[in-house]
Order: sequence, then C-alpha cells, then structure tokens
Amino acid sequence: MSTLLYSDVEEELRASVRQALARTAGGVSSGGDPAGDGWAGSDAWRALAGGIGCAALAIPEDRGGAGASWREVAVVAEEVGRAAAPVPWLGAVLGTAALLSCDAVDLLPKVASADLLAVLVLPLSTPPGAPVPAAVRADGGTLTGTVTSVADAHAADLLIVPTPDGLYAVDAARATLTPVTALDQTRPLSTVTFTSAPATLLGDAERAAAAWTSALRVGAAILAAEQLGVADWCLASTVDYVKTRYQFARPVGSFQAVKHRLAQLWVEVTQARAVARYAAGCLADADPDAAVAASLAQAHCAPVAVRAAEECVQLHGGIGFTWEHRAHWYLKRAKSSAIALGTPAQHRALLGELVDLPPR
Amino acid sequence: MSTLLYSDVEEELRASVRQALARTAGGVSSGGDPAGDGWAGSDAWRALAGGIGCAALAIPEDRGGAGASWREVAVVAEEVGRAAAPVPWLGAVLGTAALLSCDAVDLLPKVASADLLAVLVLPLSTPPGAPVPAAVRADGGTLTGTVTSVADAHAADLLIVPTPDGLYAVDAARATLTPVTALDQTRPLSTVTFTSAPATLLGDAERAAAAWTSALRVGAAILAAEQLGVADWCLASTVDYVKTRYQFARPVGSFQAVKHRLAQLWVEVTQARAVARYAAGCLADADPDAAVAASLAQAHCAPVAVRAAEECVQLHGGIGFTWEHRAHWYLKRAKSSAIALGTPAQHRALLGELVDLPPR
Amino acid sequence: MQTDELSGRVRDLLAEHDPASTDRLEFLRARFDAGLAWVSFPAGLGGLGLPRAAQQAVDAALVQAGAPDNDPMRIGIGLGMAAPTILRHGTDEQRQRWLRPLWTGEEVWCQLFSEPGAGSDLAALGTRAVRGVGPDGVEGWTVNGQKVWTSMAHEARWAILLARTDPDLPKHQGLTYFVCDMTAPGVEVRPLRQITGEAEFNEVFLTDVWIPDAHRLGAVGEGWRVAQTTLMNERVAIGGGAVPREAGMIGALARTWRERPESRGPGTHDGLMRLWVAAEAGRLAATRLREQLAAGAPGAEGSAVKYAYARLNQEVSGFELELLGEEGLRYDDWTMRRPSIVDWENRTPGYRYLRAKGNSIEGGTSEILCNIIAERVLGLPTEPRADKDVAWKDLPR
Amino acid sequence: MQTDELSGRVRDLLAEHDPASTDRLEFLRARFDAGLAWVSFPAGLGGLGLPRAAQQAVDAALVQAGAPDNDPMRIGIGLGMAAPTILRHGTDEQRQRWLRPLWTGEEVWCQLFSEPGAGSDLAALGTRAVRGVGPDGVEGWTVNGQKVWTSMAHEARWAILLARTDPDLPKHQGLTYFVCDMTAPGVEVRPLRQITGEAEFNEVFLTDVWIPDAHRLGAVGEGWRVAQTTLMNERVAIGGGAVPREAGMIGALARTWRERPESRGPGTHDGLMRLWVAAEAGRLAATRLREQLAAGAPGAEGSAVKYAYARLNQEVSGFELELLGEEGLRYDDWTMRRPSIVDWENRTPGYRYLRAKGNSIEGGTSEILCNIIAERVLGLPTEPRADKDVAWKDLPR
Repeated sequence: MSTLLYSDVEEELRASVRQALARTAGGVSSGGDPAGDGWAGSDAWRALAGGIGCAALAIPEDRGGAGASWREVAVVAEEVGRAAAPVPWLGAVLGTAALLSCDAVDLLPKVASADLLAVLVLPLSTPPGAPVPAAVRADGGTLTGTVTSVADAHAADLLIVPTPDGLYAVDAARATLTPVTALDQTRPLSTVTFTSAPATLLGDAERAAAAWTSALRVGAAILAAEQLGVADWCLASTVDYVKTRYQFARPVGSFQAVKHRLAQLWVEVTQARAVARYAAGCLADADPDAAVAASLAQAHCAPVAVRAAEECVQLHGGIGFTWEHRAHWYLKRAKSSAIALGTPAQHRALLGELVDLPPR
Repeated sequence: MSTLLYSDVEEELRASVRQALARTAGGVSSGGDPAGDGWAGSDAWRALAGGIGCAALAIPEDRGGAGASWREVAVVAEEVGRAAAPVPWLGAVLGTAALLSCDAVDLLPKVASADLLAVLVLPLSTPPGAPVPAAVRADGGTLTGTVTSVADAHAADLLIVPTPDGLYAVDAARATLTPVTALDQTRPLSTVTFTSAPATLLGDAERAAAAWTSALRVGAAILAAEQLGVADWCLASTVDYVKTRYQFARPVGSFQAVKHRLAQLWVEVTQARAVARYAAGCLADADPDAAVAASLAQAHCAPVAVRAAEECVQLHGGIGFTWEHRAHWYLKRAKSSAIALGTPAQHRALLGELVDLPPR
Repeated sequence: MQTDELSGRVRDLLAEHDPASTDRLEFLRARFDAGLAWVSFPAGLGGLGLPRAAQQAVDAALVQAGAPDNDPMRIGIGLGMAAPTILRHGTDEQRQRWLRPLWTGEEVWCQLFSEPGAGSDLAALGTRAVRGVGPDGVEGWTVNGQKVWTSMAHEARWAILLARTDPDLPKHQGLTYFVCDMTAPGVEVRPLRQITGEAEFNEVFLTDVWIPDAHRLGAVGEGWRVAQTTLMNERVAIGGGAVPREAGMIGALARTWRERPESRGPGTHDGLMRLWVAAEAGRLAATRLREQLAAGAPGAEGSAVKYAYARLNQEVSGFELELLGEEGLRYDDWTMRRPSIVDWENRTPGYRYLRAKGNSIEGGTSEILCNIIAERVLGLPTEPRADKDVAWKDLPR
Repeated sequence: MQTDELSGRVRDLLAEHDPASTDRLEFLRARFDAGLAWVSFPAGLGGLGLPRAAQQAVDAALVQAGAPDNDPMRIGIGLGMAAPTILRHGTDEQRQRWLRPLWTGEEVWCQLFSEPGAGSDLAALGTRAVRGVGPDGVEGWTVNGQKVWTSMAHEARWAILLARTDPDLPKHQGLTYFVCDMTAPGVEVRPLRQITGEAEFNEVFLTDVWIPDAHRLGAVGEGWRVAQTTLMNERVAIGGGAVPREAGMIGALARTWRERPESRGPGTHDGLMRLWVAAEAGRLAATRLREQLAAGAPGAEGSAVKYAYARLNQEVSGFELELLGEEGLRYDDWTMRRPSIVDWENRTPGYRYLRAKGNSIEGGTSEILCNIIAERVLGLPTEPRADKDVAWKDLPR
C-alpha cells in the first residue's frame, strides 16, 4: 500500500488550484448564482485545465500528458469540492478515464492540452456495477437516443458515449442539450439527445464495457476526494464561525454540545481523508483492491460530506439557512454527490459482494 | 383509540408493585447476584402474583380472574423492568396468554389465584411470525423433545407446550430443566427436555397455532412495557447521578454535551411510553391494529432500552462498569430483551409486511 | 354552558347569517361577536369562557354548514402567538382594538423578535426603544434596530415587538413588549431569500419608528416575561395538531415506496422501516402529550415534540432523495417567490429536504430545545453563566 | 548507525546467547545490555539512540531466530507508560535502577492515577503525600489515599503514582509524581469486579505508605507536567498498532456472517456493511496517523483513533449479539477471575459486548477525548472554568 499522506508536489498543486479557484470561481465565492449566464465556471475551468495543466495530470507522457496519477487528480477534486466550484472536473475525469481505458491516442493529447474537454455521457446517478446502458443506439456511424441527467455536458467539446455496441465520440455541437433544473446548481445537468448524430467509434463492445467499468470506478474514487473537500470546507467554516459568534455572552463554540459534535465530525472527516487517499492511491497503483477502495470511499465519504454540510447549516443558525451564505451550495453539492455514481447504500451493497459478505 | 395516559387505578397498582419489588427483590437491589440459591425472585414473585394479585389481572372474572386487562399487566411489566426484578413475569404473561387463547377453564382459576405458575415453553429468541416449532413431538398423551433457552421455566409449576399437533400442559416436575448461563442473569433460561412426559391436551393444532400467535403478540407488547421500565430507571438514575457527581468543580450534569444526550434520551423514552401504552391498549381493546402496535413497540422500545442502559453505564463513568453498581443488570436485561421475542430488525421486517411496505 | 346551549348558538348564527349568501368577512365578524371564534376566550372577545375542548364541535358544525374559515394557516402568528399574549397581558382597550380584526384575518400579524445578533440568545436583542413625547404631545417610544426571520412581515398590519428600553440592566430585565404598526414610517421590509430559493421570511429594518405608549403590552421592563406567553404558544403551535398515521413527510416517502417499486434499492428497506417506526413513535408521543395537556398537565414537553418533528423531517426527506436516485438530483423551481405558507405537499422531495433544514432552527433551535428539556424537564443544572448579572451593554459580543 | 552494523549486533547477541539453550531471562538481560531492547532509548539503557523505525528489523530478526520476547502485553503499562516517563523525567540513578527489570519483565509496573472522586478530572485527585523524615533518617513522603482502575496491581512490583503534595495550590499545581513500591507496608490491593464478571482492575488502598524522596520523579509540584508524558503515551498505546483489514471485532462479525448463513436476518446486511465500512475507515485513519507520526507530525490526533475504536467496538459487538439471536442470549462464564489481559479472541460475543463498554471509559473517556479534539485540534474555546485559580481544598465536590 502506498502512502496515505500528501507529497510536497501534491501540496504545491493544491495551492495552485486553490488560488486559481479563488480568483476565478467568483460566481460561487461571492454568493451569487453559479449557474448564471453562459456557464459559470468557464474562466475557472480554463485556469485549472490549461493554466495549471490539470487536464493533463492523469494522462501518460507518451500520450501528451503530464504523467502524474489519479492521486494528483484527487487533490484537484478536493479543492474543487472545497470551493464548491462550478467547474466540470468530474465530467472531465470520467471522460479521461474512458479515453485512457481504450487508449484513444488521437484524442488524449488534445484532452491533455485542454484544447478538448471530453465528457462521458451517462446519467449522473448511475450506480456502481450497472451495465452499459442501452439508451443510445449506434446505426451506421451515427448515434440516436437520449441520456438524462448528464453532468458537465454543457461545457463539453466532445461527448464520449458508451453503448452496448461500442464506445463512441460525438462532437458536442451535433447533440441537443437541454438543461435540467438541478438540486446542485454548481454541477449543471443536461438531457443529451442524439438524432442520427455522426459518431466516431473509439472501441468495440468489449472495450466499451471495460471503459465504462473503469470510468465508474475512477469517478467514484475521485468524487470521494471532492466530497472530502466539501466536508473539509464545511467543518472549517463552521469551526471558524462558532469561534466568533457570541450567544449568551460566550462564543457558541465554547458550548460543549457544539464542541463534541464538531469533534466527532472531525473524526469522520479525518477518516474520510484516509479513505479517499487510499482509493486514489489504489487507482494510481492499479491495485487489485481498487474496486473495493472506490466503493468504500463512496460509502464513507458521501455521508460524511452530507453530515458536514448539514451541521454547517445547522450550526450557522439562521444565517446558514439563507441564500446569501455559501453553506447551501455545499449542502446541495454534498447531497447530490451522495446520489452521483451510486448512493452509499448501493456502494455498501456492492462492497458486500466484493468482500464476500453476501446479503443472504 | 383508547387513552395513552395511565388511570388512577393503574397508578395505584404501580405503587403497590413498586413497593413489593423494593421489599422483596433484594437479590438485585442490593447488588448481589440475582441468580443465586434457589431462585432469586421467589419471594418477590409470591408478593406480586398472589399478594397483589397480579396473576389475575388479565384473566376474566368468570374464569376466576380480576377482569382487568393487558394494560394493567403492562404497568406491572414496567415496574418489573424498572426494578430489573428476577421475577417470571414475562413467562407468566406468555403462559396466561396461551391459556386464555384456548380458554383453559380448569387451569385459569388456579393461575389467577397464583396457585399455579404456567409458563410457555419456547426459545426466548423466537421471532415474530415464526411458526409453531416442531422441536417437541406428541405421542399417545406424552411429549418428547427439547426446547432451548426457555425463560422463567425454572419457576414454573406447569409448562405449556405448543407443538404442531396441539397445545399441551406438562407438570413441570415431569420435565428435565438444565440451566443455561444467560447474559441476563435476572431472567434465567433453561433447556427444557421432555422424555415421554405425560401431557394434557389443551387444544388441537388450530388452537395451538392461535394460542402461539396470540402469546407472541401479547409477549412482544408486554415486553415493550418492561423495556420502558428499564429505560426509565436508566434515565432517572443517570440524571440523579450526574446532578451529584462533580468533576472539574461542576456537576457532570451541567456539561452541555451530557445535558443534550440526556435530553435526547428523554425524548426517546417519552416516545417509548406512548408506543408501549398504545400496544397495551390495542391488546386490551382487541384492536385490529394490535399486531402492528406490538411490533412497533418492540421495534421502538427495545433499542431505546438498550441505548438508555448503555448511556447509563457510560455516564456513570468507571463506577458504571463495575459489578457492584446496578447499571449492569439493566444493560444485560435491555440487550437480552432486544433479542427476546424478535430483534428490532425482525420486527421492522414484519411491520413492513403488515403496513404494506414490502421489502421489494 | 351546556352542549345544547352551544349548539343553539351555532344554529342561531347560521340562521341569522346564511353562509351561502353572507359575505365572508361579515360572517366571520358575526361569528366573532357571537362568541364562537375561540370559545375559550372571554365573552365580548370572540369567546364564551368555555374550555378549549368545546371548540371542536363548533368548528365541525360550521364546516358542515359550509361556513367560511379565517384561513388559519395564513394568520397563524396572530392566532397562535399575538392573541394569547394580548389576552393575557393587554389592557381592555388593547384587547378590544386588536383581537377581532386579528381573528377575522382583516389584520395580519407578524413577530419582531429575533435579530441577527440575537437568535438563540433572544434576550440579548439590541433593538432600542427610547421614551419620548410625540409631535402630538402623546407619550411614546422611538424605535431603532433590525429584526429578522419575520414571516408575513410584507403582508402584516401589526407586529409584536420586543425592544430594549434599558441597556444598563442585565439583559432579561431591560426589555419591553410593544405592538408595532407595520405601516408606520421607518418600517422597511426586505425579503430574505432562503436555501429553497424562495423567501418566506423577511428582514425588517426599524428606523426612528414611533410607537405610542398605548401600544405597549405589559409594563416597562417586563418584556421578557410577556414574551414567554408568546414563545410557549409558538412551541405548542409548531408541535401541535392531531395527525393520522403516515401524515406528513413519512406519508410521501411511503407513497414513493409503494407506488414506485423500482426505487426499492438493496439495503434500504430496514432504513425505511426505521423511519416509519420513528414517525409513528413521534406521532403517538404527540398524541399522548395532547391528552396530557387536555388533562391539564402543562410543561416544557412540547419542546420534545418539536425536536423530534424537526429531526424526523430531516431524516425522512434526506432518505427519500437518495432512494429516488436520478430524480433526487433535480429540483422543481429556483424562482424567488414570497409564499405565505410552507408547501410540504406539492413541492418536490428536494424542496422538502432543503426546507426541513429550517425546522431545527426556526421557533427555537434544536439545541435550545435540548437545553430546555435538560433543565426544565430533567432538572439538570444550568451551565456557568457569564451574562447573568451584567448590564446588557457590557456583555461580550 | 548503519543497518548492517545493527544486524551485526543482532548476530553477535544471538551468537553469544543461543536462544535455544539460554535461559529466557538471561537472554532478555543480554538483549537489553546489547542495546537491542528498545533501540530508540539511549545507550546503556537498553537502546542505541536510533530512530524508532529501526526497531522493527531487530524484532523481526530475533523472532525469526526463536528468541524469547518479554511478553509485552503483560507488561504494557511499564513499557508504554512508566518507561517513557522515567526516561524523560527520571534521574540517571532512577533510570539505571528501574528500566532494565522493567523491560525484561522481572518487575511488573502498574499505574496509580485515577481515584473514585477523580476520573475524568484526574487533576482533582486527593491522595495526599506529606513530607517527612523516615525512621532511618532518610527524607521521604507518607502517602494516604485510594486509587482505582489499576490493572496488574496484584502482580506489580512498582507503581507510578500521582499524589497531592500541596492542597493549598490550584489543583494542577499541587501534584507530585512518585514511584511507589507495591510491596511496601500499607499498600492493599483489592480486585474490582467488572460487568463482565471478572476483575481486570483493582482498587488500591494506600495507608501511611512510606515513599523515599529518591523515588520522586520530577520536581515537587511538577506532577501534572510529568504525568502528561505518561498520558500521551497511554493514548498512543491504546490507539496504536498496524492492523490488517478485518482485524479485531469486525473480523469476528464477518466470520459469523460468512460461516453462519442462518444468521443473515432480513434488513441486517446494510447494517453489517455500515460497520464494515466504519471499521475500514477507522483502520485506514489509524494507518494514516501512524504515517504522520513516523513523518514527525505529532498531535492530539491519537485521541480520534481511540474514540473511533471504542465506538466501533461497541457497535460491532452489539450488532453481532442481535444477529446471533438465541446464542446472543447466552454468556460463557460469570466466574470471577483476575486476568492479565483482555481476551477479545477467545471469549463469546456477549463478553465482547460487555467488555467493549469499558473502551469508552478506560484511558480517557470518549467525552474527554472529544474535549481534547475540540480544544487542541480544532482550537475551540474552553468552557468557563470554576476550578482554575482556586485552591484544591476549596473546590466544590
């Protein structure tokens, strides 16, 4: 097992990402509606993907990438979560994972250079272990069908479409995207419709299935890192608030019931960090335990993020219930993330199969 | 729906029972081993069953009983729980329910007068909805077979034995009882073995099945009242303790984390009282909701009693972990009761069926 | 008064004011004047001095006769909080002036208590009322401050207001209770958008608002004591109301489970049943509490019902969202609106999830409720207090 | 020191003292004298002044060679708590006298800290040490008091003891740290039976026990500071140790589930997996903490590991009992015994359930651990304190 700590290089990456998001993801940080005109996080995304080079992290050097690993990708996800940034990082990660799985030599360099944002087309709520969906049919080099609740498609240049017949790429301009009113406005969802859309075959049915499985696993692990970031922000901002908010002539954070709840939350967040790090490490090392690690990470980190966000709202009192305070973006992101790529219950059920603890 | 409150008559009954148990159930209240010589609660049992007349409560007047109802039986159970008294109340209740179900006119007056303690022979862990067990076979007026983990059989004069062929009564002296080392020493368990034991038929197979179902339901509801009593004692004694125990120059009960936990426990105990009262009321009124009410009561009251006992041990600190302090009798009784007549999970599963919320 | 005498009064009212042909407001006024508004109130103030229990039969008979109601959800603050306070602490003149239009709904009431700096610690509020003489020579008070979490402020004619009249006294002692005219100059109401996207609540800014002394409720410096009547009734109101099994959020969840078998994911049934049990336990406990209250046993126990209600709502709605999967990712509408009531029924699970977060904050946070239970019900000792014998103005904040 | 130099020392030890033919104690003494006992200790005191990390290779090599160990579970208090404290605060003479027989296990140590009236609030302890001159003219202390929760007291030769030397000072300031001879007159050890039926712990009554001043560890009045070394090491010890997946109680539960399909009741699988996830999360967090400690990052984080461990143990064992149904109603043996170690492995689930209740009490209650995390890790403000600048003798109790 590789280390669960962060390397110095990772901490430098984190600092850059944090700075870029603070500078550019104003739609959220100023408390405004992050899903406003155009797409809200596009500046932040350019800074992140191209400026810092995050898009290249998971891609090998001989495919035009930076030859880092999913561990670094996870660090970026932590910061995206910490900022509740409306950037298509999860969509990009899923797309990249699929392209890596079928070794798309033509596309990977463009993805790495951030010239091309390739997003995987699947319902965000797809549970782990689900088969490749049959919602889209391939017919003579074109695709027809509709996929609902696709995350980050609004920002994509290229749509990567898994079908039972094979994995395809479609120019985003050739698909019809209908925005969905999402609970989490920081991660826009679309209904994606293909009507005889010209498509390029990236891999046959077997490849498509492998890419699908790989992308779901990578997505689950990286999403856990994002959830860790969300939880971290919620805990830290709550701790800060209760230190300075006075009621009954005392800081609210001096009341023991509040202290114990935050201490217990800290224990959970600390565990979430270890679990998320382990999942990212397993991906990076192609560890045979990766499937277990990814579902473990979702099963643990998703509820921790939700609880952290709920405590954040509650312990901010009235102000935490307002639109102006940032807490609600985190609550919505945390809860939606708990549904994304499978609920904790679905991951626990899958874990039971994986570790030989069958339901009956 | 009848009232969920206690009547004045019930409060008087409670006072008598409490007094009798305080006077006679010394084996527990003095902190000694309640499963010592003979059987520990025999004095208390005589006072309760005959002295106060509790054995007659559920039995109609024309069968020699007091013509009260299961509501009053539940009040007695609350006090038995509050005292963690080593008296065979649950065994007596199960036996009485079975005899009432098959209208055993010869036996009921003797049971009512406390001349005869009739105990139902079943594993205490029998889950709700279980079929009549086939562990004992009837053959020409005799019974042969073994039933494990039977509660209160050590105190019985008469054993009521459900078999797939019918309901039988066996003189306790004709069975072999082997004591089991029980987690809960305040409710002794035995392995009961019949070897061609002479038996009296009380009812045919159909009657036996009805008596079985009725007894399990009555038992679940009355056990919930006992659990309420356990929870009540644990909460009250903990509240008393934290008011007087000083640490850091303050009563431990002035620390907010402790206060909030006890407040939340009080909310749960308050709910448990309403739920247990409802279940007893449904039994008393032969309400069609009785099956739901009984499983609801077990599903709610069993975990509340466990949590109350666990908090009692924890908030007493070191002293709560000792054999000398009474807390451990309650912990063991609460946890064993959560297994008795079905675990909370088993009752929740049954409830799902009863209220049209199927598992899949 | 005998039951048949009361029925007779209802019959008389209906005979004199046929609901089918009478103007709604006219009917309501007549009902008030007949003492059939709230029969437990005194005669002349919309009541007949009867026990509360007598109300049910009156309401039922009038509903059956097709009589209009006073839209009680919309005027809940007036009915539930202002009215009992005016009745208990108001002068005869004040009762005569305010109770009738309050009950008929002609005048909507709101509550100006909480402030940004005084939430759980309500008694620390800083809105100042300074005594003076108005331009017309009438005695009164000039009020300055900011209030928050004020539902219905934008529709209200009157507000119950708690303000500080003496900052040199310890915080509980320097407060006075007023009735504030929401149409008076200097009252500014701004919607406060909440995490659901809508604005049920408002911020209210008070700038040199003039309140005649005749609109003071109770003695100067007695505001905290007067406010107890209001707050007690708030908690009872929030926790109250007899409900059938599977009412509220658990009903919505049970419907989802029954009608959409595809939502029944692995490992979720036990969680569903845990919530069903918790809902039923909460319901029966509330029922039992109502029986106790009817039997005259008072208490802080209402706090337990509200506490459990908030927790259950949050758990049930959170569970349902995950059960729904893809649908749980969606929301119905983020448009900013200013609704009068919370619409649990017709909005989506996402709305219920978000809105339920307010249940443990509004009307006393769950933390404060736990304090109340611990201290008033269980008798646990208070914490060491730093704000007891200190002048309000010297408190750390 | 180079790795091969260290290996050479191990080889030399084994060459000079063949484990197969050497007396156990003789071997352990030789190992100590070779500096291979705890290599991070200074030379001459059983070590070589090397980093802690170097120990693992030494231990492994000796195990492989069939060398005897010092039964570390049995002498855990000496190794984990007394030794680091003696090393840090003892005089050269004290180190020379105590560390060698401590490490070899010739002398067992116990801890006399907690008292019936001073559990979580350890600094409030009341055992009195009064300075005087012994019959032999030697300076020393007369100690009176009662200690509790003392494991191994009945087998111990020495105890680390915290006693009050000045009741007129605030509680933290009037304490002094001693080493107490458990064979001295006036030391009475009584077993303390616990809810499992056995007595791992003891009460220790100290009646006019004479302790020479040479057995004082650290300066008079510095006892609290010295005790911090002991307590820090206790928490690390309790939370420590690298463990594989499904070690501990979760392993027992998983075995039950796998080997006894009939135990897999309806609605229990999700609960099982929740616990499995919690166990794995706790395990990985402990692993990460060990990596942090190895990397030199210190901290109160060990409290989190112990807190989570206690909670998990309690939840897992409680869950397993209900899963087992009928078997969960039984217990193995209520006989009163005085075991040296906790036997998680060979006792029944009922024993594990009961014994685990102690995990959130012993070595710092879970409540105290939450305080530590809140204040030392999160930097949350302390509560108002009533015991800060008050003489110990005047504290309310």
